[in-house]
Amino acid sequence: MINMVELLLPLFVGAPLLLGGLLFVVPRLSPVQPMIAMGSLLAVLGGAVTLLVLTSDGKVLAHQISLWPEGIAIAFVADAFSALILTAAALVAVISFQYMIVSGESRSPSIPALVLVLVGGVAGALLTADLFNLFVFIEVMLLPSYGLLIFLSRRSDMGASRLYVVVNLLASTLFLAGVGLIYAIQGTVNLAALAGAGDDPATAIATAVCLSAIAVKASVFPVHGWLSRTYAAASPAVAALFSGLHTKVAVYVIYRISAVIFEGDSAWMTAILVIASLTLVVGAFAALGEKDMRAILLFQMVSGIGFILVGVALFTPGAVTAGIVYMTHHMIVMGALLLVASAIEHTYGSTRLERVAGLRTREHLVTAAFVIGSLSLVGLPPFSGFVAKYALVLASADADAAIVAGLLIVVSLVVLVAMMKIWAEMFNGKRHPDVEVLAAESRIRTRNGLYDTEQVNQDEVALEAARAIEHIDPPRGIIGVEGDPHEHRGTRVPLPLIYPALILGGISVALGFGGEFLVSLAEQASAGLIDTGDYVKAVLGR
Amino acid sequence: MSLALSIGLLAAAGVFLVLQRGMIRIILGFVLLTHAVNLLIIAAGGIGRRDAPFIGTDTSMAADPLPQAFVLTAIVIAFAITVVLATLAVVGKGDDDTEADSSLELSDPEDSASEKSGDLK
Amino acid sequence: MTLTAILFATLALVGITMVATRVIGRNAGWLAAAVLAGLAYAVGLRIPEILEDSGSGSKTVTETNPWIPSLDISLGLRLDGLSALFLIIVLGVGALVMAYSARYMSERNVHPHTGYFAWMLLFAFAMTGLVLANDLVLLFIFWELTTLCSFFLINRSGDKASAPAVRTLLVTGMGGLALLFAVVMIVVRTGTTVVSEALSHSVWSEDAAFTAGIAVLVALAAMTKSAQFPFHMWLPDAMVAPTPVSAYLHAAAMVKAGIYLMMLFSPALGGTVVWQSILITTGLITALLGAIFAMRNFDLKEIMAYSTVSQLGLIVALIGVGTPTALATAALYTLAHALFKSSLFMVVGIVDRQAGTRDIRLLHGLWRLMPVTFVTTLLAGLSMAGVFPLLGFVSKEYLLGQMLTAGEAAWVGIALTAVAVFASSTTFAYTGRILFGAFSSYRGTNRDPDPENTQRQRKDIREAKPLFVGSAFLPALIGLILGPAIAFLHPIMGAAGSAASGQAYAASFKFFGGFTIEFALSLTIIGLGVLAISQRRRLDTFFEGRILNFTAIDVVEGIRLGLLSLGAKVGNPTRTDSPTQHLATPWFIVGLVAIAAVITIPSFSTPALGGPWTDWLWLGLLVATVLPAVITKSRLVALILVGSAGFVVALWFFALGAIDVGVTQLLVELLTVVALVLILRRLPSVFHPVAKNRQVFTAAIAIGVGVLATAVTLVFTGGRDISAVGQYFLDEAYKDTGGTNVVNTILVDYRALDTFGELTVIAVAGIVLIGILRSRHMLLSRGADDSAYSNSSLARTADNTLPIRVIARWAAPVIILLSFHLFWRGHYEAGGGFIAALVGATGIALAYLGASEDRSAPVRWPYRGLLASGVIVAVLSGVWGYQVGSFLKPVRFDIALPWGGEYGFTSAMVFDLGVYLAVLAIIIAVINELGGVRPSKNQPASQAGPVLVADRYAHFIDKAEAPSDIASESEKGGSL
Amino acid sequence: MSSEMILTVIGSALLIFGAAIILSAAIGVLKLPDVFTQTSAIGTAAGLGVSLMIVGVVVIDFSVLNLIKGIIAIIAQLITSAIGSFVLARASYMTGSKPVSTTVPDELSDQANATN
Amino acid sequence: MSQLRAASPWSLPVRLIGFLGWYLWQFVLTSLQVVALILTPGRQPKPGIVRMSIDGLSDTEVTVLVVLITITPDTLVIAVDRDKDILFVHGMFVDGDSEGFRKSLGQTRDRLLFGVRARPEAERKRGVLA
Amino acid sequence: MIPDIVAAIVIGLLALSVVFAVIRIWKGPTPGNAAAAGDLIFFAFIGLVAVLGLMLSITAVMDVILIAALLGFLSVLSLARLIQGGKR
Ligand code: NA
Ligand code: NA
Repeated sequence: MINMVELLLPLFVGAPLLLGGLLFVVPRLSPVQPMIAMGSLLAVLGGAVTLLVLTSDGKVLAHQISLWPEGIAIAFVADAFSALILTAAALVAVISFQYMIVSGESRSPSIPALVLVLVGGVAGALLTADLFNLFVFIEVMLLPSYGLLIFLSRRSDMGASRLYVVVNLLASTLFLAGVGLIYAIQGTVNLAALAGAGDDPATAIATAVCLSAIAVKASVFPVHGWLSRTYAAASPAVAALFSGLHTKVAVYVIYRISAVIFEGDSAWMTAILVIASLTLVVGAFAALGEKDMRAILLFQMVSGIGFILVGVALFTPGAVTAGIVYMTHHMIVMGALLLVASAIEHTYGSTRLERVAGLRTREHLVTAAFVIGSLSLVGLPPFSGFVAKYALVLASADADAAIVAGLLIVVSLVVLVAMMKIWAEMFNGKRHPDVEVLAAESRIRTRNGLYDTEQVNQDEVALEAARAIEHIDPPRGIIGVEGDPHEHRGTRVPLPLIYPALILGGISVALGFGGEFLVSLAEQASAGLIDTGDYVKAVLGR
Repeated sequence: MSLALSIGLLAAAGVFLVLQRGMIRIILGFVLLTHAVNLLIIAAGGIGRRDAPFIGTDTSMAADPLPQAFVLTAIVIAFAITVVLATLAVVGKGDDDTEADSSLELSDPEDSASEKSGDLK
Repeated sequence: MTLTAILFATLALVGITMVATRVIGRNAGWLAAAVLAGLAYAVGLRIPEILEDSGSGSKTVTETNPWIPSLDISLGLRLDGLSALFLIIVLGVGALVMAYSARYMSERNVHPHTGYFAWMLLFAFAMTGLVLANDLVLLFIFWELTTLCSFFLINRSGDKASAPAVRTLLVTGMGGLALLFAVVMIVVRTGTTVVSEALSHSVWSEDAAFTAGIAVLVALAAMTKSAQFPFHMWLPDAMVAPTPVSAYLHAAAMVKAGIYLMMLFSPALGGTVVWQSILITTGLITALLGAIFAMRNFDLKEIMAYSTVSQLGLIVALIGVGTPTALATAALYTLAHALFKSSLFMVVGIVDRQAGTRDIRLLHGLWRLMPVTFVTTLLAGLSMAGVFPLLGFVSKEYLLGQMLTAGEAAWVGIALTAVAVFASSTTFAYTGRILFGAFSSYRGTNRDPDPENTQRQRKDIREAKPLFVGSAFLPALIGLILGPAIAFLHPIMGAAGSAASGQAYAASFKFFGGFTIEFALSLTIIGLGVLAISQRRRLDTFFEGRILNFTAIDVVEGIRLGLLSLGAKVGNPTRTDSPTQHLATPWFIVGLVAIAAVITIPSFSTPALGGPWTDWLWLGLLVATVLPAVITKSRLVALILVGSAGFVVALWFFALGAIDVGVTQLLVELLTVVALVLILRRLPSVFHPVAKNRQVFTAAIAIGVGVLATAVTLVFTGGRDISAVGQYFLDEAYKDTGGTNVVNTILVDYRALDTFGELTVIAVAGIVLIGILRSRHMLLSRGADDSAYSNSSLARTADNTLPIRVIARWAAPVIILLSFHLFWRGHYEAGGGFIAALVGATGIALAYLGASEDRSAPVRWPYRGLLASGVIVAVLSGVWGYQVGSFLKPVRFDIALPWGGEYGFTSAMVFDLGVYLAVLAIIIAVINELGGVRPSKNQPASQAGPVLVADRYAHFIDKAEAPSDIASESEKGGSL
Repeated sequence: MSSEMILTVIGSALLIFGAAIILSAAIGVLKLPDVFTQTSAIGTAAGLGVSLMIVGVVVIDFSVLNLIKGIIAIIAQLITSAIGSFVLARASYMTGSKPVSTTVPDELSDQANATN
Repeated sequence: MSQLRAASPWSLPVRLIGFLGWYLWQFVLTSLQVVALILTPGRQPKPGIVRMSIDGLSDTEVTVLVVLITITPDTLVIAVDRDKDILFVHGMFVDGDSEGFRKSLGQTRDRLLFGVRARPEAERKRGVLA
Repeated sequence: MIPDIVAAIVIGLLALSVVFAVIRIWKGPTPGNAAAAGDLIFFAFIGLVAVLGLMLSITAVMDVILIAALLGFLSVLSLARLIQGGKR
């Protein structure tokens, strides 16, 4: 069984890519397309869960691709860490794609195929034990991302799209240079063969170049600024997808490289700690200044990266465990929140704070999903965020970094303020009188694929809005909110659009109550990072 | 030494162009920067051995083939991305200028600074 | 009932009541009240278990259920005197409020959608959990749950509740995080999460600094919750919530959570200077402030709110005093307050409902119309004012006594007592304001001139129904009974005092302690109070808008807005889509790494400076091409020079023995130039200007990077012999693969996965390119001015492209043959799928450039399908590898050739075919798409259906170039 | 002198001669007044210069395969460079790169003037 | 266009080789002329642009002619007009003598046609490669 | 394979050619001048490949030259189109 699974590891890349390619053979508007894509994503998820089960006892699965000798071949490795992150990534991909099916985004040309290639690239990046191969798979992830970002963006201005490509290109180039330097010194780019090589100062510097490059991709302070600019231009569902995949793969790489090459060398880890702390502070504060729900969430993403990195920077078993728990939690919760934003934007045409109001009394499921996501993000019980944050704060304090622990807590309050800003302006308050007009315009734009700067025929909008108001939604209760003539009429977020976010929210709740499940998995993952012996043995056979 | 200087020159020129205005300069900058990195990778294999790595000839002075394989892959990937960048340079509202006013600033500083307490009401 | 059962019963009650509401509407409140009362009774039944037989001290009942053992978090519960007392308050007052709600709330306001009962009962659950928790983390969890419940209870009360709710959450949330920090530090230091173990740990006495730190944190947490100065503002702010919510929050739940926390931690923190000084100081300041604010207000509910602030201040000060008696008194005071304040709040609600207003300037003469309500108010009010013989009297007596004896120095006790007396007098006075304001004919000053804005007509005001007013009357009545029957409370108060003080203590409150100093002070208080009431008109005028004329709301709001604008400032530096800044910052990190290198690398190896003289030539050529390329303002010049630099780099590769790399570099450079030329014609001929100082700045960064790159190359490369891996390939490649071109064997055999990724990148880049151009408006070609020659022979496009077409026709077979040749032998000599495809693609480029017009130019191949098929073929060849054991492992066999002999076939060639297809396809895509021409497939537009990214821009694209392409543009492309 | 040496000497001479012609073309590019005369100068490099160097390589590194490749390469070089020159010259003329004033006659200009 | 001399198809290889030899000589000669022009200090070309007839040439022949004229460094085709059946050719050494230059171009054309046509004297149809 | 002095002379001549061509590219004045000079650089590049191949005994030198000779004009053709603003 184990051998069989090891042998099939490359198919985590191969299968999505093959099916992604085959999607070009299927007519685009055929319902088979999303079914194939969803099927493959579920298969990846199933495979990832299988890996998780097999590795949850600390076993490391490895396969020398094409059976070349150890150290010569590119090896694919699955340990508890990669399996856990792969599972979470696949989960976010499945849910985000489900949203895209419902919202109709999956019907745009090439989108299902690009999602599959993206997931294939993610799997490759998570499984490979070869630094150059990692570079290649990061590119395999990025190229479809460019497509997903641009195709589904409703911005006519290309600035953000250009920025996204350019920043990633710079980071990739720098990463490649770092890989070259490592090869220059060590004569290998096999990660396992590099275990402990960080003792050599030159190798450490070369590795630091790689990490600097990855830091850009992870949107770590001070190279965090691109993320909120570029993801804001993406369709919100794409932003949700990216948030679970891109920055998290980068963080995964930072964890892996720090653990294997540096083996937690204190000087370098201190540097990471400083950067992580700055990231979590700057991200949280910058979110306060934004006036758009998505922008606020995107800076929360940045802040979250800081939280995650604190785990590896402290490099105690508890801290690494906590970091991994936080990472998993963050993937799920950011996905949930961004999908909430997606549903709102899809329905009401905007996530700008001043343009949407009164969701609380009208959109109960949206409110529930947002509340769960927000509270989890802030780190309040009984959600996954609490388990994650508590573990992280505890580990920080335990690692004699009480200042960091305090910082984590203070920043949580800042995060709370930011989420309350969204709450107060979008969920509380009275609906705007012209909400139906805005929503109608949004629907027309979506239907016709219009860009933001394009005008919409106002007569058409008025007609659409009138239709929405006349469509009487039978009251589900007897409660009404004072002075809202349209309480039970007009636009509402369609239920299928909010279910994906609710599912992720539900998982956050489950991981809050069932925290032991996630924590024990993360402990196993952490053990594999703290002591890389098994990893090295699996890859190099010695 | 001259290889190192070449790498330095290409890197400097690349970085300079990347930091200027307009997509074309950025693209050309990345082209140069990629050259620098590719030469660096070749250099990483050691530049003392310069025979082409073909079996059948004497390989005692053959260059390390692995960096060459890396660079081949990297060149092609860079080309693919250059194509995408080139495309991005000619779509959109203006030309390839990267510093045109974005009409959709998510949050403008003046706005935020003058935020009044009324916004909670 | 086990503690766990009690806890989960309160949780279950949430669901049960939700369901019941659907059936019986607001009457579900009765059900909830009954259950809560029953649970309170069940708790009461277990009280004997916690009482020491001796009558002093307290035993603890514990229960433990595992939860997250990895983090040492358990569902540990405990019941001791303190928690039992609070639990009964929580459940008992909860029952009263639920019963009250069944009449106070309208049907529509308790509908399940509003979440009223759900949040109220969840609140009860949270408080139950909080007082039962024997696990520090669990304690924190329930603590935060109370915060959340209060937030949602306030927030659900309409639009005006939003800001207060948010402020409440921020203030109490901050306290919660302080508690979290405290919990974490305690867990780290004591190594346990069990409350009882942690609080009895020796660290408290051994590490004074630690204890002081925790004292600050816990005090902070408790003060925010219990609305202590300077965190008191949220409580009056939260008055927007419905009255039952206020009643519960003030009497039993939210604010009592803070009191409970302080008492819980007293065994560990009590007696320390920090703890005492914080609690006593803030407690008394709060008591004073609250009392004064209560004097200033005219809204009954707000008076009640400030009253709570004030009363809690006194309790906090008592806890600060910290003697067993003081703690027991605090417990007694808490009970008394719960009774009278719940009663008073409910009365306010009744008055509001029956008379139509809560403003004492509008209310008048209700005592006749609503006698029962008046009596209830009188009983509860006098208890609050500390008047004999009510329970409030006893607690006030003991409070004064404890204040008198507090502190080492006598003046401390006197000072504290003075403050307490003043606060109590004021309490007496505002009790008078309530009673006289609402029930007598007194109407206060500064009335609303609007005659419409007043209480209802006297004929419309009637006494509330018994079931309604009964809920309010009951606690007032209990306050009356428990005063004389104080001895009944001794066991539980003793147990509470023991638990809170950590030492055995037997309570012995006297109903009347004789003519002591305390009694004298009580008389003083009453005297002052009566005086104040008699001067109420003057006092009203005096307080109105003069004393402490600030609202703390502004402070919180100010802090919140300050944070928001700070946030804007933090975000501003990166708030731009311009890449320059985002691309400059990474180099500073690289610079830091370089500095680290200088520091950490002990000695740098001597750089290898050698190399043939020709190396210097390549450098010279690079300088000659690159420098002008950087400086020029012309796009075309820059492109040509960068292309030339690319050729020099190819020479470098040749010189370094990288033949395939050099060839690839050459071809890629050519194609890059072709691709960029296709876009340059849509752009201005010169670059956008850049400010001088920015040029200098970016040049400095660039030079820095250049120096670093040079240094890094010198220091890091050339320090070792050929790598083991590299040597392996040289030694084994032929044996392993049969190939002689080692680089190519790496690409298609050893590291085929890299190549696989590379071809995927190519294919997706093609898809992305096509997708962008199909969905976006491409800039128009600028077109050169050639109007002067419109009738000249020069303008005869078809004629002038004739030679290219003829050449292309001749060259095509040569190019195809060369392409196949390079493909076929790539495994052995220079070549391979990539180079072969590039050569093949030039044929296509030739066909494009030679076409007489754009419409006839395109190579009508389905390049999207070709791109995809490249990937498909590569994966399939990879899967084929499983036949011989692994993904991408080449399968080899000999094919007998018809003319004899055998051809050694390897599936690596199939893989290479995938590369070939993808590369060929992307070049066709580049030429066709960027060249502004597309293959036309007359697919009816109606098949396309609704799409997000429509090809609606077709008619904008290249009007000048392809006027007749409109029809073809509407095809949605995509499928093979 | 061995035949190999003789071939090397001949080949070397060809290489140097070819390179010299390319340099002469480069000088011409600097010296000549307009794009048409410059293109003509480059024609010497593209034709004679490169061809001589290719022949030089074939002579020094002789094999039948190299000879065939060399011939194909020269033919390809001549044809493609000629096509390139022609296309470039036409494009330049059309977009206002006037030939130098000493260009007498300029019948293209006459034609354009006549028809407009 | 002047009528070409008649020749037997069987003599084609001889004629072709003869033409190639002549052309190679012209190619080297004009190359050296241009080099000499460049390398003589102070000397400047005396260029000119003239039209020449390509009446009666097939598309392939036109292409070959364009390529051959352009390969010799002193001459350069700038425009092709199949309507009027003319080429515009730039010459480095026209020196104001447009008729002389046109004549030499005509010679090249005729030599080419004589070298490649099976029956040089026969009229040829226009090509179809438009 | 060839004497160093020969290689030095050839490379020197070709390198100087590149420098002159760059000067012309820089000076223009028209895009056509720059494109033509760019073409010359490519021919010098072919020459450099040839001599480098002989110096380093690169077996595949003729292949490189062949590919370069066959494909090099693509850039000029497209530059010509650029000069015409994309027209044919
Ligand atoms: Na050529
Ligand atoms: Na010529």
